[in-house]
Amino acid sequence: MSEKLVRFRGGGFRPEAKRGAGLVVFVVLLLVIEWGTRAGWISNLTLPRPSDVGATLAGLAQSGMLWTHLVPSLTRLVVGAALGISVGIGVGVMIGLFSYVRAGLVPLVAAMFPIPKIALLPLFVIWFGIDEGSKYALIALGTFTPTVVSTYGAVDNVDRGLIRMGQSFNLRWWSIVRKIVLPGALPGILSGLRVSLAIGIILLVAAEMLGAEYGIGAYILQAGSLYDLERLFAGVVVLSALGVLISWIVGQMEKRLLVWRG
Amino acid sequence: MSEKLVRFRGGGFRPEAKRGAGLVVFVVLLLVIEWGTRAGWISNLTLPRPSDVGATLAGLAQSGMLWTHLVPSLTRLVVGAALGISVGIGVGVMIGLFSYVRAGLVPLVAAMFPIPKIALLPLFVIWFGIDEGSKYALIALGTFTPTVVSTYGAVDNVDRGLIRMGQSFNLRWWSIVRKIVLPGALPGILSGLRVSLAIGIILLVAAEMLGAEYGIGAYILQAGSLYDLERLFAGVVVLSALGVLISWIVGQMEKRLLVWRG
Amino acid sequence: MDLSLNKITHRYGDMLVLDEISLNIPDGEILCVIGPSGCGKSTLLRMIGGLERPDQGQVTQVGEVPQGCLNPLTFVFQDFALLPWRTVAGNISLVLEDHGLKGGEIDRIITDVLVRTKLSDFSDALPRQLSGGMKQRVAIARALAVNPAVMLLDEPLSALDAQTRELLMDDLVGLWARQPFTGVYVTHNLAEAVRLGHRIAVLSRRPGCIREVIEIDRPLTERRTGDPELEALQKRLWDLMREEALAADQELLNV
Amino acid sequence: MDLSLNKITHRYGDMLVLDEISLNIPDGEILCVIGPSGCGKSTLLRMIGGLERPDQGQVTQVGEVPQGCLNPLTFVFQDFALLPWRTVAGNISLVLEDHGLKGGEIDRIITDVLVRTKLSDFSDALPRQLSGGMKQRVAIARALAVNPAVMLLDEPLSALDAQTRELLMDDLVGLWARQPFTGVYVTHNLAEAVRLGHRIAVLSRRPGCIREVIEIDRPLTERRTGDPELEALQKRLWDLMREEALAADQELLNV
Amino acid sequence: NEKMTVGALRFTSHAASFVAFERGYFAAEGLDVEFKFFQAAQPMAVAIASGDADYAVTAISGGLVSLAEKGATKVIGGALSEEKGIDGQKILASNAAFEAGLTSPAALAGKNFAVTQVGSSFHYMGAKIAEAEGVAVKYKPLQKVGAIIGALKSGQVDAWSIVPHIAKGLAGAGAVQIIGNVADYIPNYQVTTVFTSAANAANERAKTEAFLRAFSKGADDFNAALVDKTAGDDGATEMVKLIHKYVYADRPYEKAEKSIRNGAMRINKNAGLNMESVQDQLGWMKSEGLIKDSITSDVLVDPSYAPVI
Ligand SMILES: Nc1ncnc2c1ncn2[C@@H]1O[C@H](COP(=O)(O)OP(=O)(O)OP(=O)(O)O)[C@@H](O)[C@H]1O
Ligand SMILES: Nc1ncnc2c1ncn2[C@@H]1O[C@H](COP(=O)(O)OP(=O)(O)OP(=O)(O)O)[C@@H](O)[C@H]1O
Ligand SMILES: [Mg+2]
Ligand SMILES: [Mg+2]
Repeated sequence: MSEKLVRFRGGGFRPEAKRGAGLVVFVVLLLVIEWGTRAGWISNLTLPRPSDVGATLAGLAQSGMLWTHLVPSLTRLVVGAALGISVGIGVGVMIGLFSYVRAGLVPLVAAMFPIPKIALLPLFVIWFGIDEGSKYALIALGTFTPTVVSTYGAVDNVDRGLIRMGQSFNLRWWSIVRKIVLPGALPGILSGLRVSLAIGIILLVAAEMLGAEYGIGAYILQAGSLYDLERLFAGVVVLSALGVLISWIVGQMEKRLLVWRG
Repeated sequence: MSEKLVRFRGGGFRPEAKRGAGLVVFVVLLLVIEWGTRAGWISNLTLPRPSDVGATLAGLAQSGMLWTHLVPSLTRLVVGAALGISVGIGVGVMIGLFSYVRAGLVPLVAAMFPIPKIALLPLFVIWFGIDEGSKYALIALGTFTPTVVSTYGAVDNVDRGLIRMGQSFNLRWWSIVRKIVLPGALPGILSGLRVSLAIGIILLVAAEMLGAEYGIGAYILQAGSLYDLERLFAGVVVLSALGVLISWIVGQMEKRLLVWRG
Repeated sequence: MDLSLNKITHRYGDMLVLDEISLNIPDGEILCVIGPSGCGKSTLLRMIGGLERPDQGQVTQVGEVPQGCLNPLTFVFQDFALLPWRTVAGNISLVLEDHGLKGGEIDRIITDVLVRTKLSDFSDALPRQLSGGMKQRVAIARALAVNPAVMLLDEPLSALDAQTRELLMDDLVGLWARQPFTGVYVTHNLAEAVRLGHRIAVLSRRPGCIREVIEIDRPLTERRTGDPELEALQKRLWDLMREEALAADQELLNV
Repeated sequence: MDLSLNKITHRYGDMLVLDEISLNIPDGEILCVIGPSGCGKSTLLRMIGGLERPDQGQVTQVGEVPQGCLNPLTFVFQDFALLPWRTVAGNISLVLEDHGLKGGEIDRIITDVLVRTKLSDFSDALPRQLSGGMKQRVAIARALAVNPAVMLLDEPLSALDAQTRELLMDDLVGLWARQPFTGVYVTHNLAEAVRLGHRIAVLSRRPGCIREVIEIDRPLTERRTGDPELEALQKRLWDLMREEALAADQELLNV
Repeated sequence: NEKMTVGALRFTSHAASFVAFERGYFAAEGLDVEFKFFQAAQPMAVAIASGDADYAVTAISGGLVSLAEKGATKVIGGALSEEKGIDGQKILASNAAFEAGLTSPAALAGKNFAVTQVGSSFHYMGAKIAEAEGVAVKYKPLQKVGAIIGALKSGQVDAWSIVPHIAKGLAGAGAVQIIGNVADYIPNYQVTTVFTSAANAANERAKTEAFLRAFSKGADDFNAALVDKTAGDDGATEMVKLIHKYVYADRPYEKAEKSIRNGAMRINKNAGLNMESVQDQLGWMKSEGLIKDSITSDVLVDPSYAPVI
């Protein structure tokens, strides 16, 4: 009688990001560009030599100019984002809880979403002054809208079953909000934070278009207008690193605050 | 014996956006601003008179300048976004399917996310010329990254149970991708589209910073540099309307393509 | 405290869901409610507990709420409804915090109900670490903590696997035997109904109305699986409902 | 075609899940596999069907695959695994499309299995319009469409409510009676096991190994709820498993 | 002492303020001046309107006029002027365009002319040159001077006009070609003006006059040292050193010196304002639809402070 092993046909469709592989790709990419720019088949107008970018970065760090640029940018990001995010969470929660707030504000926020914040820069200067005020405001506005949207989405996604449970035990309205709605919305709020902060970083450049002498954004803009590709890329690398760092910090917060998700 | 009706304690926590209420808020807001600017307690340096903005818009439409500005912008948006989104979906699906692609590209995309696209504008001008090329490229890049992220997220979220089912019926690999993975990822891809297109609109202004005579973004920038608030707001209203329109179109696509969700 | 339902009628939009339901729920007894899918059992239970308002008719509490009762009408839900971010003890403490009890009093109650539901060892576990059966035990402990006059159970066992269901049925019987509680127990499962119900109300298909209320005389603690009398009753119930269950199953939803 | 399992052993990481399981599944019979939660029943079934590779041991098909069989080892899943974007007919057609059948042939098969599962009226319905019981009927129709040599059913009824479960058990018995199929039926539910199994394999707690294989002589079609012999068997099985079920239930997950 | 903020670009053309500050003319008037530096002219106008700066010197742009129309700013005097015989702003062509035949402004037809923004002084110059030559050119707004230089170097745009120190620096490095002088097309062009907020102009007469006096003294010193060269070599060198503190500060003195000397254009005596040129610029903006037709020079200028030339 014929005997045959059962053929394996499962597995696959579960790609996993191998640790370190990303690094290898980065390094290879850099090496290729380095080679290309040295050998000449990548013109130095097209891309800067990675080693030169590295040298520029090192020079920036050594001369202390990195801090001179980084500190104002970070301050703007922190103040602006803190403002935008805290107000955004507040408004988002209100939209998630109250019909009238939702009815009034959701269309407003939806209409604000596709407004390019750079366009409003001149207006912001008049409103908040050319100094830090307008920069904070720009970053605050830029982080506000996505925070609102993600927050009220998160509140909407809180399991209504848990809320009904709270009501069935006669919990007070405020207890339900504090003990059920807010913790339940936290994961969604945190993952919205990631996006909001990334947008905050992107807006640094826009914020520093007007009247900023120092700041990573100003540094990049200056390099860009001078077509100084080494400095341009050095600045971009700093922002990119900042983005990765912030994403990591949010990841850590998630780990701490959301242990219960396992 | 005491008798007492059972007290109602349910309900609530389900705010619903009342149709039309948003409109009311808009109208009230506009009326208040109109009043303020007329009465003078809002300086004309702070906000334009809504009726003037309306008149500017009407003038734009009548003189045909609206089209002169809208057509190049729409072309840039359509070409750039089509490019960025189609490549983004392709790359996103690949990342969702193949370990090596994922390992290599995910960190790259993550590093690209917080790079402000305006910063790269000078570079793009060198690479793609000062004309339409650089504008397409900017919008393409700007829509590419969020599309990739949302697409591979959507592919990751396809119910693995359905894939195992396909394997258990000996479906071919390509059948599984085509008939299970792609339709399953479609809702996530479409909702990513919303965000990508909103970003595309926002980037119009950045794209039209360099060397664009016509375009809504150029119009807004010009208005900003002339400190002509009526025109600035008229332009912003056009972009905002464009955003709402695109969001509606995506909504219609969802309705059509995702009937099965009910 | 007894509960009395008087001609409860309800519609969702145009759809009549409950049609003039009158019922009496005497103190200390468990009333099981069975009926085909979508006949409005859960809706009815939510109305009894005040989570929904009937279009017509009312639910009345007859008699005094017993002393020390923090929440007269207390639900146990099918999906447990535990807060995933609170430990077992935290989930129980949640429902005690709003009653102005002293900290020591709260701890005492928690310890007591954990002992009664044999959960003492799990007081610091998070819901995600627990099997379904354990989660429902926690939900029952939480319900007991407020010392309810009436427990309202909506298919409390149907999210569990068959074996765990058996185990929990024994636990429920045990809890009732130690300290009889009034209960309304909604279920699809006829075996559960004949095992736990002093009376069984059979609802018809939508619009749900009462077809029959059956009394079972045998005390809860003396009922066993395989008991021929209960088996016969279960078979009778099944024969009563089979056609309707089939029809309910074959209905197209949201067409 | 028979299946033969030879010393199947498997670990996930450090955790031994299956320990030297040997079993024989003869043609035309249904083997029920029962055991406490987490003992590796689903893992074992996936290995039989080739969806997972055991660390040691092998699964062998003995004998020829019958004529006209498109997919010898065919699963029916607990969660139905229907594509929500395809109609009932589309879901069945899915598994026929890769076999180079002609269009007419595909339609013929679909019509046939829909008739056999009494689903003809629902051929254009989308899964979201169907109740759970109907969905599982569609999944069974889909499995029948490929004319399997062995059906592998992983708790096919446990996502359904008790009444629907009864109805579907009858349907399964009816299908088997019309055209006997070989089956491996994993379940938690002892009532299902004694109703549908020609033989019942009882697994121990993790690491799963075979504690006992019980044969039931009474033909499927003659088994009834309330049959004292089956009730006794069910009770015996429960006594055998009760302790382990309790222990499995109380285990803390991912600690 | 009265505190005030003066907006400035790090250009030689802003030297009058730097001189007045360094040589203590502001202090002598009882003014405690603090500089605020900008990257472009346009934000300065907005900063005056928002009260972030009190006085500034910049070209007449559409933005400035618009703000004046909203009652936020006023021009109170003139600064940089084109003057026949003194090296003024240059017309540039990119190397690529030059090789392709753009050797004089007459060949500008159909070329890309770089401007920072629509309505800027660059746009005005380009329009005037094109008008005089009877050709049509395309304007490419590139937002910033730096961006224009890059685009010109890489041949993305064909032509531009700019103050002499930048033009000569670029041409000297072989990056661009000089193909003409702006002064030949727009004689007596009032390039930059002194302006302040409308509130300052109306209510702070004493302070504003004090500022203008100090500013004019600085301008006189500057003209004497670098334009008319009546202060001798030492005076010129000293002036260059003073300016180098603010302009090209990141370059070594030797390199900066040439640029600073090259950039010397006359700053009007006593902040005199060439009304004719101002009228012409306003007229052009109206014809381009950049500003409202109703705007007259009274809206823009407060003529009570400085002599009208
Ligand atoms: N909030 C609601 N809005 C509209 N229809 C509802 C709502 N809740 C329930 N229904 C509908 O009312 C009917 C009765 O629902 P209910 O959940 O009470 O039935 P049930 O007997 O508990 O069903 P099951 O046995 O499936 O739990 C169903 O047809 C359901 O679709
Ligand atoms: N892919 C996997 N990776 C790691 N551990 C797994 C995996 N799949 C299952 N397990 C673990 O292996 C054990 C057996 O799982 P399996 O699903 O086979 O049990 P089961 O008997 O089907 O349980 P249940 O009765 O709950 O369905 C469980 O402890 C489970 O947590
Ligand atoms: Mg229900
Ligand atoms: Mg299983």
